[in-house]
Amino acid sequence: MLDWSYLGQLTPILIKYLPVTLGLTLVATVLSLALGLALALIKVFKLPIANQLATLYISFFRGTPLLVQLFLIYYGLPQIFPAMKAMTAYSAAILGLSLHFSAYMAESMRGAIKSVPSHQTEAALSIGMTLSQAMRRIILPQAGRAAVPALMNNFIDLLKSTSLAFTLGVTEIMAKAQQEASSSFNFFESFLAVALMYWLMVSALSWGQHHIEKRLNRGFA
Amino acid sequence: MLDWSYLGQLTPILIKYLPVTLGLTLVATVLSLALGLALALIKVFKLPIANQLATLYISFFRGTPLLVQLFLIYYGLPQIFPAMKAMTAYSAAILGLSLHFSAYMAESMRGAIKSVPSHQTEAALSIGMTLSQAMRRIILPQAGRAAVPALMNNFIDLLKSTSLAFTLGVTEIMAKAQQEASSSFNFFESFLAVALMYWLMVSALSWGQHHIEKRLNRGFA
Amino acid sequence: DSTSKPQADHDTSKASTVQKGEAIRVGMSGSYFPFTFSKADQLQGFEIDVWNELSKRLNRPVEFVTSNFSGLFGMLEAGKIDTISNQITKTDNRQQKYLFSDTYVYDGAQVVVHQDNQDIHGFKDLCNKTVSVNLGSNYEALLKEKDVSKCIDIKTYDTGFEHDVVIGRTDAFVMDRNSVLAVIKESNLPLKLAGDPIDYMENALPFRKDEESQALLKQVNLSLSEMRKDGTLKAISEKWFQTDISVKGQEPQVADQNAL
Amino acid sequence: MINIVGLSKTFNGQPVFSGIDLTLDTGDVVVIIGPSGTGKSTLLRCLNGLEQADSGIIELHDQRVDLATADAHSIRALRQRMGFVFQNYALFANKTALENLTEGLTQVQNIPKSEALPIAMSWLEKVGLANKKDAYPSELSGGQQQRIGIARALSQQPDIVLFDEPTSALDPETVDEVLNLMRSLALQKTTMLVVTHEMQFAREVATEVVFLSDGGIVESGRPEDLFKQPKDVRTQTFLKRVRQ
Amino acid sequence: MINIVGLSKTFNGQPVFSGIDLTLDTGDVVVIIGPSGTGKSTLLRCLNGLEQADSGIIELHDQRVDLATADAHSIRALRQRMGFVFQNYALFANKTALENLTEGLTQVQNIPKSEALPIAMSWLEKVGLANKKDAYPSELSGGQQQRIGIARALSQQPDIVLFDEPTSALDPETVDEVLNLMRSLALQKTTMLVVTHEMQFAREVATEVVFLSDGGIVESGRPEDLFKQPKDVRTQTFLKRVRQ
Ligand SMILES: Nc1ncnc2c1ncn2[C@@H]1O[C@H](COP(=O)(O)OP(=O)(O)OP(=O)(O)O)[C@@H](O)[C@H]1O
Ligand SMILES: Nc1ncnc2c1ncn2[C@@H]1O[C@H](COP(=O)(O)OP(=O)(O)OP(=O)(O)O)[C@@H](O)[C@H]1O
Ligand SMILES: [Mg+2]
Ligand SMILES: [Mg+2]
Repeated sequence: MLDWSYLGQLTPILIKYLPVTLGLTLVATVLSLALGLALALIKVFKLPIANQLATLYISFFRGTPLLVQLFLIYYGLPQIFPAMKAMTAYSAAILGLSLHFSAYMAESMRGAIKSVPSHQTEAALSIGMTLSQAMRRIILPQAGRAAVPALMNNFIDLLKSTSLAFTLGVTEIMAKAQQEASSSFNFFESFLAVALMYWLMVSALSWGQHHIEKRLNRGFA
Repeated sequence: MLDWSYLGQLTPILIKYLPVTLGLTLVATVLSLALGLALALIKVFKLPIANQLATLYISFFRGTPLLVQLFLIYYGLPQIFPAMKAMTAYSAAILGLSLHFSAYMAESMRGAIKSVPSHQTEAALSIGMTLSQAMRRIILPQAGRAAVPALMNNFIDLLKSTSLAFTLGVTEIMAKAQQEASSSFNFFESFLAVALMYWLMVSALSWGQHHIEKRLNRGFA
Repeated sequence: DSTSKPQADHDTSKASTVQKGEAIRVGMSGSYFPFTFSKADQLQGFEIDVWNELSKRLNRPVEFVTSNFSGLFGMLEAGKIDTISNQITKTDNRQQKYLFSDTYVYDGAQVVVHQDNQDIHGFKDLCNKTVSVNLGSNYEALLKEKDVSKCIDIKTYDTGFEHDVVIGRTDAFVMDRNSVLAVIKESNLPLKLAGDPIDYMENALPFRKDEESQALLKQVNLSLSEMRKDGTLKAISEKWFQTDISVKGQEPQVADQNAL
Repeated sequence: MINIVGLSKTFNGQPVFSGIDLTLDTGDVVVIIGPSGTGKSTLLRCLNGLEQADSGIIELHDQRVDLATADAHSIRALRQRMGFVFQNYALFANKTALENLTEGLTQVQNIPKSEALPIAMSWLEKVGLANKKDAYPSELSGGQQQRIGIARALSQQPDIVLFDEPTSALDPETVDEVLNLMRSLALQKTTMLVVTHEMQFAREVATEVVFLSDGGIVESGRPEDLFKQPKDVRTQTFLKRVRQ
Repeated sequence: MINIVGLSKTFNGQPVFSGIDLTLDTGDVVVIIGPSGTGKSTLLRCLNGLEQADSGIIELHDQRVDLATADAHSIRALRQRMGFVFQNYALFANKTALENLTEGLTQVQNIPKSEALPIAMSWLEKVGLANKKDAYPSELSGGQQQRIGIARALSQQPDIVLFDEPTSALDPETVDEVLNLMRSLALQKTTMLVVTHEMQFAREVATEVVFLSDGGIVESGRPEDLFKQPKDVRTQTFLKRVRQ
């Protein structure tokens, strides 16, 4: 039923495009973690105006499909800001993924920070620490541990969402699978191969998460 | 800068396609809730073989992009099971969305069931209830309440994901926005309009969630 | 005429006269101006007119199914549609896999650049340039075949690539000449043709290689040649292109850009 | 008469206790004391079938249940004759005070709701909380919750009530409101098996005090004897540490 | 000498207490008792700046701080001279026992790590937990955690240590291990302000017992006087309820 020999030919071709998928994932993850942390802190400390803006930002990027955001960034924004014409599809994909997932990660991190009992902050203050010392040395390290499962889910969603980058013309594994399918007409095999590839990556990540959590959980029986 | 009159023409057109988006969302939500609950119960009770199968199922549907799953279901499966050729694009989109999000909802519900303290089950058993009575009358009602925030996130993700149905040829608001853009060349306006439409729906949902939670939280200070 | 209502299933437009028989399901992108596109929620264009006429002659209703271009061949393969009416070019590769109707449009693969572009005058100038094409279309294969020195940076898109050239993000795109002329005329986009078409193409309707399709294909071919004979095809063609794109001979020559 | 014979339990190969024998006559109040981690809770949980014992038999008047092998059905029958009061109250969080009591009556004993309601109300009155019948557990103080926990156990008309440290989660000021309720139950000849650290209560109310330690019953006896003249050195050390 | 003058606090317009005055000489052990919800914790938290008082001044030897208006800087200076021991220990969960002590020394007092370590170790030895220096809080029993909580407060060399019910989260058997430590601190003339329900401890160790209720200090005095002959009827009721 399945054309195994075609699967055999396709796999090495797809593997050649894996670095694009992984590159998008890694760069966007780093950016959205950084942006997400900033947003989370703004919301935790309820910084005057910034808090409202962060709420709006998070609401918009969580409230609209990534596909629409990618289109808006790549085709729409340059109509308004001509300077953005220089942006490559790859950069646009990274920008879109980062903005979108920073909103999700901000919520994950905010939840984690709030999950650290308030007496931990109070204990830090009671020995004379500043609020910023308390955050850096006591709260964030504990929140980091609590945030791992939720962030890992965001990370996995981000990895899977790189498959939308093909709509902007970035050739990653999903685009390649479609291109190959359109000339070979082996649709099922092509999509199966790309599904298995994602599944493998996600499974590897979940396995890694398990080990990270185990290590981080020392001291948190 | 923005072509407001075009936005004015486009909006009523998009609204005509809103029922497709909402229909997909509602039917898929009901199906994935039902399927997700079954999976969650299988995992909570660790039913022998079913437990392993459920784990595999959840891992696959969470581990691969929805886009790939939709392709596999609509274009791939009929190559293997000719009987599935009769499936319409709409059914395939619903099937794909339901399978995909049932995996997410199963995890949300499993987490919620596990969050009910074990002494609640023990108290129910101690007065002579069967395990199934304890589940139905004590655990699930409490878990239902605990599951609302996570399920609402899944629901919002599902709503946004209906925009992928266009890949199967279901014309919902996203598809219509693209088609209109192709003749008007007003890409920014088209995508903006569709973004706002999603944002509005998601905001309405979040508002609804807030009220549902308030009602459910009676008895859980 | 064609009307289009939002429906649970497909974006369908039915021929005006009620007809007996099972509907012919015709796949198209719905975003290929002026062949198939949506304006004020009306699916319209050259392909729509052709099929409404075919529907009358075959005495069978027709159902238009729109999907991302990248999904169309999957649908055909999976039996979700009976044919694709989206200016599909007959290629060797495709002909091995599918049955094609008689050619109903003659066209050229055209390099298109921004109006202000001064260095690209044809295929020969594409080396080291970024060229965009539609994902899943034949132009990607065509470019690769012609690009013997492998120096063209090809990008594949699902939608919106004309815009990328306008924005200046990519240097050129390759598309069929007929629709480019219509796009330039209708949209006022600052685009121009760069040199002669790099290839001449015959566009037709692909069908699956099975018995049922074979019967349908025969009927379609019959009706197409009738339409060609009685001038219907020419009329539809001139309605959208001011010229007859359905006959060989009339195939595009080097562009006279001042005429645009 | 309630007879417990040869009760043993191991966790992951580690024995918690073994060969425990205990006898209670109707109206007896047996208090179990002992160091933390000795298995006091585990003992009560095995009797109620919340943990499966490795061996052990319980005879509850006419019913005889092998705690190591009993099936779900006979465990359920046993539980209906045995009330359990939890350290953390464990009231059903999604039910009001009244519903916490009617739940067992209507769902387990299949009493029609119209009959169950007055029964439940009369128990709420007995623990002095009739006015809180529509309150949810989270709206009640710890002492009030525990009194309802006791009423829930009693409303099923059990032959014996097991108490696992019923006051140790309470505010110091509300401990007495629960102990006083238990005192009055004792006066009404309710058969009770109580794990507690409240030595004063044990001294006043217990018919027998059992000191559990190191995997078994070290000694037991009437409270006046055991508290004044503990025989075993372990009992002496323990009683000294838990100041009276 | 430590002087607290005119301390008042309201929550959402509801006064918790007002006009509290308290004086402690060096080496004094003042025990605050009172019903639940009276504001005992709030009082300590206001002194430490964890809650902002509505009015009130604290004089700590030479330093005078207006608790209602002080800026972050002077609150921080005050906290460095005041240890706080929490009911739930509140050890830093991401730090080992030793790091819980060095954290304040190196981060707040800017003592180099090489000097901070022996200081911290000496305090761990004083509370008898030198062998647990690398354990995380979750790996320690409640009593051990609280002893480290006390060591953490003391290692900053404060002028006074505030205790908020330091034993009420502990197992009955481990209460004494913490109370004994506090007894020895009293003998070493550590100035302490202690909220507790342990009347026996108050009777033995307190230089003064303060009964807080209904928004203010109802009465105070030497333990032998206050426990034997409480003047106010509210004190009498309270002492009867919390059995001694
Ligand atoms: N589910 C379990 N799995 C493994 N070990 C357990 C389990 N439950 C209890 N134990 C162990 O069994 C022993 C007895 O525990 P148990 O809770 O019965 O003691 P206890 O006497 O009630 O103590 P406490 O006074 O602290 O309530 C302990 O060593 C405990 O760690
Ligand atoms: N952050 C807060 N916001 C509003 N009200 C509060 C807050 N903290 C405490 N209260 C209220 O202030 C009053 C005093 O509380 P506090 O915790 O100081 O009492 P307490 O004497 O320590 O009681 P306990 O013996 O139970 O510890 C209570 O009525 C409490 O509900
Ligand atoms: Mg116990
Ligand atoms: Mg308090």
